[in-house]
Amino acid sequence: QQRRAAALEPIVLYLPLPHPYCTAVGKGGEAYSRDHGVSVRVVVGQESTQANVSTNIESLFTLGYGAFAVYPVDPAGAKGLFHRLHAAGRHVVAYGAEPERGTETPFAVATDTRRAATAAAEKLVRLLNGQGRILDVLESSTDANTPIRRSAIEAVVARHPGVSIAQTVGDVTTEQKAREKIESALVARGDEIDGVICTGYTTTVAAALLLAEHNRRSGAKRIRFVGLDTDERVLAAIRDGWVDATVAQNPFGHGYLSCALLDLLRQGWIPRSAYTFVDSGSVVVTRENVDSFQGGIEKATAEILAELKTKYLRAPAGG
Amino acid sequence: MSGPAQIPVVPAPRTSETDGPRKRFGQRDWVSGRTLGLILFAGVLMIVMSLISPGFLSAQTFFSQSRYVAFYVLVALAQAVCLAAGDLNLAVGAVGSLATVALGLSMTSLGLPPMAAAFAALALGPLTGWFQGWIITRLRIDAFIVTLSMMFVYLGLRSGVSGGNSYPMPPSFWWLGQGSIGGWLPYMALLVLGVLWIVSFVYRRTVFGRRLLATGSNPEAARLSGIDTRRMIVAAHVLSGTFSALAAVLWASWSGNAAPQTGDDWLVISYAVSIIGGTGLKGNLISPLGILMGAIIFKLIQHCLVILRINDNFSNTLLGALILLAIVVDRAREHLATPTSARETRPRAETK
Amino acid sequence: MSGPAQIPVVPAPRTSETDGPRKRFGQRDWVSGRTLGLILFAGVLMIVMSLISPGFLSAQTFFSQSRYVAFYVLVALAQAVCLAAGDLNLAVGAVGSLATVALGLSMTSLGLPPMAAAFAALALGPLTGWFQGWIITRLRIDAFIVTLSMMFVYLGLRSGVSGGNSYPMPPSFWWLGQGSIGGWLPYMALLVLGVLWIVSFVYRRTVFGRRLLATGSNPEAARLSGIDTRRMIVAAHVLSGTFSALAAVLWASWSGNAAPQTGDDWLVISYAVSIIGGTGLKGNLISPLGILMGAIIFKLIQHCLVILRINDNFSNTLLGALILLAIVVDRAREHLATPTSARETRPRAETK
Amino acid sequence: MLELKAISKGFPGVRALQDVSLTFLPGEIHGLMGENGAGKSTAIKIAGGIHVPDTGDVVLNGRRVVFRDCREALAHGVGLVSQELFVIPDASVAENILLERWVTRMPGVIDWHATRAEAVRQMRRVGLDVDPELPVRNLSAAQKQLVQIAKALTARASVLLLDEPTSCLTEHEVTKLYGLLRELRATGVVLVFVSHKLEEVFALCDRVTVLRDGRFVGTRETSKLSPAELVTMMIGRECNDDHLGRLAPDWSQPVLQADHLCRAGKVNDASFTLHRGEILGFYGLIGSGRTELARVIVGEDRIDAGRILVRGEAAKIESVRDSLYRHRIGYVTENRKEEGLFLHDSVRMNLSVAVWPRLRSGLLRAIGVEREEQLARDQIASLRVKTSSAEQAVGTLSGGNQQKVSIGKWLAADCDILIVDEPTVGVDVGAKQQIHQLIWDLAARGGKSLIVISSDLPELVRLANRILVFREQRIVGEVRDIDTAKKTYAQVSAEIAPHFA
Ligand SMILES: Nc1ncnc2c1ncn2[C@@H]1O[C@H](COP(=O)(O)OP(=O)(O)OP(=O)(O)O)[C@@H](O)[C@H]1O
Ligand SMILES: Nc1ncnc2c1ncn2[C@@H]1O[C@H](COP(=O)(O)OP(=O)(O)OP(=O)(O)O)[C@@H](O)[C@H]1O
Ligand SMILES: [Mg+2]
Ligand SMILES: [Mg+2]
Repeated sequence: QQRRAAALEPIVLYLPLPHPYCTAVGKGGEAYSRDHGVSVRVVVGQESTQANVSTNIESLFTLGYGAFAVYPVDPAGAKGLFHRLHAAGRHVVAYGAEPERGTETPFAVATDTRRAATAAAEKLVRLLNGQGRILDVLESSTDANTPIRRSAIEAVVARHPGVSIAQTVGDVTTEQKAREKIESALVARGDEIDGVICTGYTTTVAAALLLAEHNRRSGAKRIRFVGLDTDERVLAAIRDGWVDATVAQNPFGHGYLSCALLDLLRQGWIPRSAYTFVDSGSVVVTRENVDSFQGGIEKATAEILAELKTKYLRAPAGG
Repeated sequence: MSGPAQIPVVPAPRTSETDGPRKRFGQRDWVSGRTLGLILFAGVLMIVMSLISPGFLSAQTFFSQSRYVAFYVLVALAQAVCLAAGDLNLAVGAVGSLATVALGLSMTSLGLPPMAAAFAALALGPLTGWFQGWIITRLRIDAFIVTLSMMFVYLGLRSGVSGGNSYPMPPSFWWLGQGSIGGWLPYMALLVLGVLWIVSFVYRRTVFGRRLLATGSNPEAARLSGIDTRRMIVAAHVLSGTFSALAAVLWASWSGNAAPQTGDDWLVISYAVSIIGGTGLKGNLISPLGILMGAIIFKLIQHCLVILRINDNFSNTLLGALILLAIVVDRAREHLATPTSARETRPRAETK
Repeated sequence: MSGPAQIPVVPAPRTSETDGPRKRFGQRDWVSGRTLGLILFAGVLMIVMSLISPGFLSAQTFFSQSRYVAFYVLVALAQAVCLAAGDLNLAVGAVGSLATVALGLSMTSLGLPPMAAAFAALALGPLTGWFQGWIITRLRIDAFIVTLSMMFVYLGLRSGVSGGNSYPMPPSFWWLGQGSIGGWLPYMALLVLGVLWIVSFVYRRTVFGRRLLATGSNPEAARLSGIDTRRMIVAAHVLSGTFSALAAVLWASWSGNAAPQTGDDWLVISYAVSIIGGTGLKGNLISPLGILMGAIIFKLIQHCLVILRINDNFSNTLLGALILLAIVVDRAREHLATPTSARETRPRAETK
Repeated sequence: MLELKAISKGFPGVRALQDVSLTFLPGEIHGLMGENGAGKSTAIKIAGGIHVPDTGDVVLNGRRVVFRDCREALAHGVGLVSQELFVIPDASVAENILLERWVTRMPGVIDWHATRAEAVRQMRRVGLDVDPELPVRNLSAAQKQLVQIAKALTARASVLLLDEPTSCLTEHEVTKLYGLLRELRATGVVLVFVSHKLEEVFALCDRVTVLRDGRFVGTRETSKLSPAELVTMMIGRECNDDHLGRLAPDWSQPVLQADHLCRAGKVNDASFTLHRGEILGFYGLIGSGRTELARVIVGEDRIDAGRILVRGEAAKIESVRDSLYRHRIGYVTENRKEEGLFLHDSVRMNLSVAVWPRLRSGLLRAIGVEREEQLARDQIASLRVKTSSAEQAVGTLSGGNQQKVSIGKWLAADCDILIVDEPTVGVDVGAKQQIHQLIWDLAARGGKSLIVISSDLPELVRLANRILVFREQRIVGEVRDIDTAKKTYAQVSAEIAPHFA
């Protein structure tokens, strides 16, 4: 019994697969455990499918872990898993994406998908001065966030009569596939396309590299671009001015905040409401703030952290 | 020459050679030498793990893990029935995801009651199987190409129809995947054990099952023995589709929603499990108990990976290594059990 | 009984059969009937597309698309060489991603000059191939299991080593993948054409190539003729690994960075392309020109899916349907070209 | 000089060879005889490096050699023509013959024209006349066998081991082969010749060694040996070549009628009638279309024109399934390895496959295990199949015993009409007698009707009431009321000869 108790860390931070985004989240978790002396076990899965997430969490669950921060790969698919954890009196917090309504978790620490997509679209429209045609590059066709992003972008375009969507490509999960589809689209109707918007990590990387190659070509019409996430290669391209902007999420915060919440929960703090969405914030990164935006995000994280006990949780009955 | 003189006295080693055919068309020996090796391997793994983590040997663990095993068994069967008929099916996962979408759609959009929707989804499996089988046998196109293309077709359909959204399952439907007897024996596990028993009966004792195996063993000879091999191929794919759909329905009820991405990782599972379980890739060989053991081992390995605190990024490496190990151990056992003289003959068999 | 009567008059159907050997073991006709069908199919596609989108027939298009074709050819070859030796390799993609990581690592971490790093990465391919081949032939374990497990092993390594991060390639290394002659003929395309020519020479004219094919056709007979079939299997996997690694290096230089998830979708590509290209799954048959056509068709299909603005979610459905169509058209052509009498004998032959 | 010294070799359940010592001298043709399963092939395979003996040595020209595989054997100049047909089905005839002996221009690069020319030369030697570019897959068994022989000859081996090379050849090719072997003998090559045909051994061999149940029985000069003695050595008792007796077919009952059957390129306007209790022989040269006609009748190949009548009424037979379950017509294929047997599966399964439906019982309609095993045991006993148990994989049986199993399958199915294609290829004298007896009994006692396809005229003369003569996919003649009592073999062959003039 002792051995077991000793063996288990109080908090598990589960990352779906080895991936820059997940690595950043993991850093957040480690940072929290450093700052507050609460050991956090960071577990990395094999692939980003709900099945794989469930398998591994189940295993951890049977080992007796008490608090989980989980990325709901399939926002709706997490339901069964979370129900199971919750029913067994374990604490669970979702990060990275908002699970479907009715999922049994008090908190979801994530970027507001719709808001981020809207911000990105707005930015692109501004880059195009309200005039032009857009190539909308969506990611996985089995991710529940994809339809949200799509509708957000279409909503923005609808608000600007000068802007229209030349084409939507999607159903891509690998960088290669993304590159191929975008390249085909550009080759087929490059002259028609004035801007590209990507709302996924891999698509953003592919598009950034491709457009850098394209815009670098002398005499080529400059194609505007707004992406998502802050991969080094994308930032580099922005720094060099080959592509325009990307929307930075707060992966570090996702890890740090969800661990913080779990820590409080296991200390007996009570959620103020059955479910709260914690917007970890997102910043539009351009050439101007490419080297300074990180500070902004960390500030946001700090602010949220400060108001955890006042805004989201109530002190335990006893303490 | 008198009768008895004909049949030489038979020393021990024979068993090792003869359980070749026994495994295929045998009926008595539930546990062939091959499967024994797997059982041993699984046993060792279990012991090791119960030593590492005290909580391992608990009803808790059994409940959660047995459902995965049951699930893997179904997925593996979907592949194994095709392999046993000398064919293969790359669309096991795709069919699963299609069935999942169908389930969700018929429940939410069409508003069918859970059970009706479940049967609708189940019906989709055999249908796809029949279609594949039909193309393979009538147009005489290699199963590999057909199932590969159909995989794409199904994947496209599921994405197109669902648009990426997954469908929540009403709690009234959860019992199937989440319910259990006495909190430790999941209905799922029971159901799958039943399925396994039926499968083993069909392949061992019924004309239909035997014909499936004969077709896998030598289609030419089968046809010239009056077996309608085409129909057998179609049948194999129908069965395969059914198992995929069943797995999909169970998973949906279990995870509480029908996610279109269901099935994306089934293909690998289906092969890994059925091969660890000793299903021959060359056809004519299927061992339900083997598949069960294969599923258990596969699950144990994964569970193991979580328990052991190695750098998770390398976990796949260990998974691969352990699968290979399982096979090597198995072969080694066979190898040692076989006298030198018989060894030379093995490659002959392989090259057939 | 008199001599001449003894020898049967070779019946007419034979002739249709004879383009069989030309395709496989023949030396003369570089364009077999089979490939003609593919060329026609590709031609039709091209015409259709140039009508749909005026910009299609441009140096622009050629430059961008030919690089993908070249890339597909390499990936397909990695599979085809194994298939032709009667084997298979499920780790083509995994080897690719491992090579990519190795490339990135040796450039950034070890700080090797680009070309040195490239060769280091290239060396990894044959190494993995040799290792797989060794396990398959020495431990006599089915290639399927071995390559499946090794796939996991490699994937784990690449994630473990890279942690999922990708390595930027210095611009000094871009020329290989991005450079071109006159802005329309990529070096990559040239390189791959060279490779194809060599491959076809090896398989048509050299003892080594013939041994590989003989091994694929009937390993037993090959061994009895004094061919070291084990070494041939190993050789096939070494070649396969080399092609994977080469594809990986080119892709890295082309996309300007070495991303670990490179290769995740190669397996399907490798099979789809080499099969469309008419590489037999049962071994003993490889057609470089066919593979080239297969790659072109595969690329054309995808390109036209993007051009015709069909709902992207359904694109896979169309991809699958078109692949199947390509094969059906091909078979149909063969079928029509063959007199009825020969048809019956085909299934006889197939089941060998 | 090649010596096998005190060789023992065991397979799971079988002692294939026990302490066998053989000496093969250069410049002689050495016959190796014995019943099916006696160990001939095993002995040959050990000498050829395919099997490694459990104990004992192989001594070549006085030096002890150990062949780990047949490549090493080849390297030592030991060539082998195996009993099974081992060819590269997709390779051209030319390439099959010169596999591993390609004519190369520069090292490693093949000169195809030279290779082709060389192949054609070899083909002439063995009298194989087909397009050298043809894939071997499309050749008939006999043609494949000739390819194997030609290939062995190109090796210019100092030891040449031939395992039943003549089993599927007809007289013409056989005589041609004799010539070749005699040439080689003159050049001092060690020649070992396995055969089940006594006349061949006496015509060709200088000395003959007999094996029985894996043991050495003796070596004799053929000149000082009578066929009867040889047979006695082989089966341990003398085998009286008794007449099977007289069949009494019911000529008023036609059970199977072919009415102007046509199949493009395979069968040309074939018409015949098979009566109840009759044995009808199909004789012809290789590739004369007998098998194809049989395949058309049982529905394996489609009919282009003409019709088939079974028991008087027109029958629509579209597959072997129809012919077996609807019309009770069985077909024993000539090609047991590829079309007859499930090589990896048990003898039991192979014997029962055609009768599974009849073995069902109980409300689950399950196959009765006991009944199945009983059936297997009965067939094994009545056919005297030499197997360690009903569960042994058929692929590991000796050639002749495999043949017995493939016939047994159809005996078990007891059909009214049975078509038997080359029933005694590679079957030993004793077994041949048994099989003849079985076939004859089916007709005489069981009142079944049989068609026997064979390239072995004595066999047909022995069995058949009538013989149809085939040539180039047509029925060119018929020999009536054969009765071994009245018509001798000589008379029959005299009647047939003109059809091939
Ligand atoms: N690979 C094998 N595995 C198991 N048993 C074998 C194998 N090969 C041969 N045997 C057994 O060894 C014995 C001798 O076989 P062998 O093939 O030498 O007989 P044979 O004299 O060639 O007979 P035949 O005239 O029918 O060819 C037989 O009982 C056979 O079943
Ligand atoms: N699989 C095949 N593909 C193409 N042609 C074939 C095939 N099998 C046989 N043939 C050819 O068809 C013709 C008839 O062959 P078949 O075997 O029916 O002759 P047969 O009279 O039975 O001679 P055999 O003595 O070999 O049985 C021959 O020319 C043969 O070479
Ligand atoms: Mg033999
Ligand atoms: Mg024949």
